[in-house]
Amino acid sequence: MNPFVTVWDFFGRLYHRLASPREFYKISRFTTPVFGLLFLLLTAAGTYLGLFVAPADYQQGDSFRIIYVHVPSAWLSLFIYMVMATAGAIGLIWRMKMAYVVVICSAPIGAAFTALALITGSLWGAPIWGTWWEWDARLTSELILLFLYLGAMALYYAFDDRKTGERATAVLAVVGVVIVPIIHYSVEWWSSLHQGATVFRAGGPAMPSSMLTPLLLMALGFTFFYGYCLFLRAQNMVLHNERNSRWVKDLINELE
Amino acid sequence: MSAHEISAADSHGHCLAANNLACQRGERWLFEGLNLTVSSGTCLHVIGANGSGKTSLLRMLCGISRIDRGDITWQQKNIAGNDDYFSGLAYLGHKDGLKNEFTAAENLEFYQRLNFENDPAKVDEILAEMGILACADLPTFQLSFGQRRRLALARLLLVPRPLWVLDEPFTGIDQAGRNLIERLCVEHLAAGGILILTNHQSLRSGPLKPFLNELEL
Amino acid sequence: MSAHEISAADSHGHCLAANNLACQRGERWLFEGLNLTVSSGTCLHVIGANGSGKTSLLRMLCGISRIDRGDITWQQKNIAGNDDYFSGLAYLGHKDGLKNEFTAAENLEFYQRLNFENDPAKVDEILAEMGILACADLPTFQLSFGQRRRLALARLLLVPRPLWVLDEPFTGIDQAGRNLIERLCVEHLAAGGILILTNHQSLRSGPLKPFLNELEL
Amino acid sequence: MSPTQKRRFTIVAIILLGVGLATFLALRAFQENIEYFLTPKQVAAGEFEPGQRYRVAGLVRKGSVSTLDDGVTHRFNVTDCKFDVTVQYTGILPDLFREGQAIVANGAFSDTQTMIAAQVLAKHDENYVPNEAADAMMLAQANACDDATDSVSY
Amino acid sequence: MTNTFMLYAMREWQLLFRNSSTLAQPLCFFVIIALLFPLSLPAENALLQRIGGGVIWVSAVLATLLSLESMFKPDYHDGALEQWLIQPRSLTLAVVAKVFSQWSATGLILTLFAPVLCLTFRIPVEQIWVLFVGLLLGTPSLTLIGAIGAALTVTLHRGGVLLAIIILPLYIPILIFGAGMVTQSAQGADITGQIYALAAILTLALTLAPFAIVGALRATID
Amino acid sequence: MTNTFMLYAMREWQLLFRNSSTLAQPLCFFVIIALLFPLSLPAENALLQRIGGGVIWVSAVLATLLSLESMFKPDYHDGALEQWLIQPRSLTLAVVAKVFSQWSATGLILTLFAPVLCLTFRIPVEQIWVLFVGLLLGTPSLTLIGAIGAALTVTLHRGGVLLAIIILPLYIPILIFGAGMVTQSAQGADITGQIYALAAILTLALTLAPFAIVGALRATID
Ligand code: HEM
Ligand SMILES: Nc1ncnc2c1ncn2[C@@H]1O[C@H](COP(=O)(O)OP(=O)(O)OP(=O)(O)O)[C@@H](O)[C@H]1O
Ligand SMILES: Nc1ncnc2c1ncn2[C@@H]1O[C@H](COP(=O)(O)OP(=O)(O)OP(=O)(O)O)[C@@H](O)[C@H]1O
Ligand SMILES: [Mg+2]
Ligand SMILES: [Mg+2]
Repeated sequence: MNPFVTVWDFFGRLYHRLASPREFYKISRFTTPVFGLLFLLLTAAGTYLGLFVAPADYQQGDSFRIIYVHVPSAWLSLFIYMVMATAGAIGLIWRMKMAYVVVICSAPIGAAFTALALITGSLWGAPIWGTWWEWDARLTSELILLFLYLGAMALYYAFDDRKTGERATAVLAVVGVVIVPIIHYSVEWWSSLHQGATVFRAGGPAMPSSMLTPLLLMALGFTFFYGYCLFLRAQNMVLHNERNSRWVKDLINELE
Repeated sequence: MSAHEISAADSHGHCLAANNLACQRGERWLFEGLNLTVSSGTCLHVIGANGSGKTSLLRMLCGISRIDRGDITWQQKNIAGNDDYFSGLAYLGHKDGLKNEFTAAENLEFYQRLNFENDPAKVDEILAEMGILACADLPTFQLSFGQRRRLALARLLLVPRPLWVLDEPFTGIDQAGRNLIERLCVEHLAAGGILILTNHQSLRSGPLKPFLNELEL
Repeated sequence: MSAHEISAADSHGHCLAANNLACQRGERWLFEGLNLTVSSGTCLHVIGANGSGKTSLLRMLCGISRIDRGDITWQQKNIAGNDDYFSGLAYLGHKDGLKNEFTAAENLEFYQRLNFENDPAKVDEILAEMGILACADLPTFQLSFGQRRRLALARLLLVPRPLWVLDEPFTGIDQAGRNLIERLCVEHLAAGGILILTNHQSLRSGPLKPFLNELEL
Repeated sequence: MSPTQKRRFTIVAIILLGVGLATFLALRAFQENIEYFLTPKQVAAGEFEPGQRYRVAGLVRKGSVSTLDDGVTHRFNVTDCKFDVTVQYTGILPDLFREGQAIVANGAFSDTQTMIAAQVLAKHDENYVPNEAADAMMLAQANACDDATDSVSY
Repeated sequence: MTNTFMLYAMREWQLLFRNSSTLAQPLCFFVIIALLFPLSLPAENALLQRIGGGVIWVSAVLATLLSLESMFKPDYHDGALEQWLIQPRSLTLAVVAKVFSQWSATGLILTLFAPVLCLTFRIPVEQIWVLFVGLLLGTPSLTLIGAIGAALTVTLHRGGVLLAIIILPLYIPILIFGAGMVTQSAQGADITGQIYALAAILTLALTLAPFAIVGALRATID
Repeated sequence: MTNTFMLYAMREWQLLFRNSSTLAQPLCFFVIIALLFPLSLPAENALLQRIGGGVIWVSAVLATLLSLESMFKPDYHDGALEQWLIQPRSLTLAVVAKVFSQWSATGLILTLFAPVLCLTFRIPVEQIWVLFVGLLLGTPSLTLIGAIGAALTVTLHRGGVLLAIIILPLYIPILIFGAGMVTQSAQGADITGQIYALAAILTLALTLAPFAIVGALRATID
């Protein structure tokens, strides 16, 4: 059998399963605990390696260890927005209900990670740079991202009609995505106070693997945490949205 | 007057159909599984109590409201993004789409130009036919309620359109005006047009009777 | 319901009169030398084509519009600045005086408090009587056109007022609603109230017939 | 092409053209230095106005750091390896401040050469190095200007 | 196509001239800023001169933001917008025409009068040019981006604060480049970078915003 | 009597909270001024500090002026105002309540938040007090006087510019005393004179403006 067709077929079926709230709910019943578990394992390993095994930095000493929170949360703040924008576009183009759920449920998680990146960054900047805030390109654009997340949430809740709110929020998510490349490339485009890329740079990471491994573990762990929160919130939302449908009523009857 | 031209252009007839249509407002489903077909020369009178969803249905049929479930077709083609459909549609709702700042004539002229025409003489003719020529140069906010409604209805005469969707067209219109509009509707239908309207009084005793279909929501 | 109390308070009857009234809009005189007297238990139906000045007359009678010539009296006293008159008057025009931002109940509650009362239970009762209790907590802009008009009319039931001035009260109201309002009007008139209204259909065949006076503009 | 196809084609063409042009312009923009720093070279040439506020970026010149008698006022030279600017700053310096470190000083010029800084910020680069290799790195950093032949921008 | 654009643009202009409250706002801003700022600050030329550019940019952002509320709302409430939705004419072009007219009544007026204002602030001629070019490139982007927010909140009865929350973050880059340009040119620095940046934002906004606005309108109007 | 006042005032407040676009304006002003002014001026504390008072006063005038347009217009257009005219309740009290609520949503908010703003402008504490007292005395007069203009232009479809033209000249004295106070106190001069002047204007406005507003409404509504 043509492998391309098989893969295509697989994704096609996955798409259809995810597109249906009921199928999504079934899948997420399984994935949510798995994601939660993976999150716990990976972050535990990452924390241990990062705090106790990784060597101190030659300049910053132990205070560099805040990197293990700052960088994963900063990465996720960008990643989640990309997920939101993609889901928003899918929802608007293919009118897929679940895509909107992803948009709405991701926003507060993304906002939390953005806030975390800002806070840890400030805490880190105070001793290292000598200031906790500058109107520097990276910092300003990350702050704008936080406002965008908050704006998306506010917009959704402003509508009485859920479906209208979903679509409006999706439009905003798609429009706001221009900020992501700006944040990412800001350190190259401006002579920023914030450092350039350490990990994903031409010529390999500027960091020994003893420091890098915990960072990647933490990043992966945080990503699973996002997945965990997303599925949890999405489950709730699906149940709420579909509370008048047969399958949800059956589900409730089963519980009782 | 203008209605005659439709039949010349489309002797084969038109057909608007809705399949399994549903409308949700808040948590309530106003209607579900609604099927309807309206074809050339028929008038569909949507009947229902206040708040039963007549306006919502009409707005769905015009492609203004989101369709919660089901689909609507015009000549077997879905109406979403269907230019053919929208060039054949005229809609008048509770909101009249008139600008208070413009005079009556200016308002009509804008809609005329929107319809790819530019003929001030015809605008005056239409205003005269609707009995509001005297108000042509008054700013719209100075018109009486009925005059305003007449102005909104005057849009129907700008260019011939096979499908008229009218939400309570007789609101605020006096008896003479009502007769006039009924006559226009009859001409429109006789020429092969389609008319979908709501009205709180029965139309069975009026001139629209021969064309009438009723849909109770 | 509420109308009965009026007669108890004022068994001697009321009288609204206009002498030699004239109204000018732009350069045109809509009417001149108009005389009218309406007294307890009578309904004045103002008739006229669109733009003939019905609304203008009603607004003058309510003391909203400037009086160009002539004068209007209530119990032989001029209405200008006459608190006695204004505590007896309820007016509903084309503009409904409802705030989109408020819920239906809140809108009614405000007008209730304006009338020196504060009784949420009564508000619910009135909403139920008008058939819009289900919409009590919807923001007014979500109401259907007819529900909105019903809400505006609900104001009449808040406190008993001897004089009702209604400009096309049946606009957008379904048949059941119309029957209801006609019944309320009859009760109001039977209890000695005065009703001045406009409507484009004749009222001669309805329940208001026994009280009817017509004034053609 | 049908009218619908034609319209889609036009839209796609417009979007591609617009986004392309925007990218081009953006890249051009970032070739220019958007955030304005006064270079030590410009200071040496006297291209500034006394009283105006400027930002100067560069390395801390090896051996130029001194602390005045009050204990909190520091003087040091900021260099692009060729030209120097003297900076005077009263306050606590950031942890990373050391010889050869890239810094940004923010302030106005009192006389022709000395900047009275209101703020001194340290720039951390993208390198993370374990403590074991620290001495070599520090040495390399402190001597960053040793084999530079021309102005270096930071 | 040009026809559709011109048709809507002419209508908007006519409306603007009839309904001067929209037209009044930037003018108000200017009179107030030109008259009242010098009145209410310590009388000192150097001070006025230094803040002039920033003040004008902030007032441009304010004027744009406040004019957005009335961009689609009146047309939505009187039903004109739903008539546009069901025309066989391109809604995108209609929207572009609307944005263009809106800009011409806020951003353009601001830009054209800015030099006059600069005189009351005693800003030197070279910087007047910088400001002028900056505003000319920046204000259309402000209106374009703002219109997306206006379209998203058109059906909301409590849209005011929300509109500002959604839109302000997107305005910050424009303001930073625009106002930064004036400050830098006062310091004798090169400003081509900012001009390119503003131009890039403008081209991006011009190509993408109209589609976003139409999408937003279709998503929210019901 | 208090009842009538409270009734209308409560209604206005409820509306303001529902319809945040009115409430948003002063907030917008503040966010923009607090965030964007420092972003768009040369980054210098001394500069910000010197212009802070003037900026806040000008923004108070702007916020008041722009909020006037929506003071009576919505009530006029939906027919609420004509209902008020035919109530046996005092229209004067209704108007006073309206002005009061309007002020509380613009002038008062501005006054209360001004100290916060002063902090971002790094204005010293003594001057914050001066500014606060000045705004507290000045902003009610701004709204009272402005409401007369709003009532005169309520029926006009092109009222915007007219309103500004009518009202601005009357605002200038208030602004001169109010902003002058801040400048003078920064120089260490005495400011009791200005306080008396602002208080005199306020008492005059409080006693006469309500009647003027009612007269204007009765004269224009038809
Ligand atoms: C409030 C202050 C800060 C903010 C808002 C901030 C924001 C960010 C963001 C958004 C990223 C992700 C960039 C991307 O993936 O494209 C990032 C990455 C990073 N930040 Fe920060 N940051 C701050 C302070 C700091 C400080 C003080 C340091 C250390 C000196 C630091 C070190 C890093 C590192 C090492 C990375 C990873 C770079 C890479 O992608 O390899 N950040 N920061
Ligand atoms: N400012 C004005 N200038 C000139 N004409 C005006 C002005 N205001 C109103 N009119 C005209 O006054 C007339 C009376 O309007 P009015 O609203 O009283 O009529 P009506 O009898 O209530 O009509 P309808 O049945 O349509 O409600 C209308 O013809 C209107 O055009
Ligand atoms: N966002 C919303 N949330 C809840 N209910 C809503 C919403 N929008 C509209 N409705 C309700 O939907 C119903 C349908 O309104 P619609 O305007 O279609 O009625 P209608 O049949 O045209 O009535 P009318 O005869 O009064 O014009 C109304 O009961 C209204 O209250
Ligand atoms: Mg309806
Ligand atoms: Mg009338």
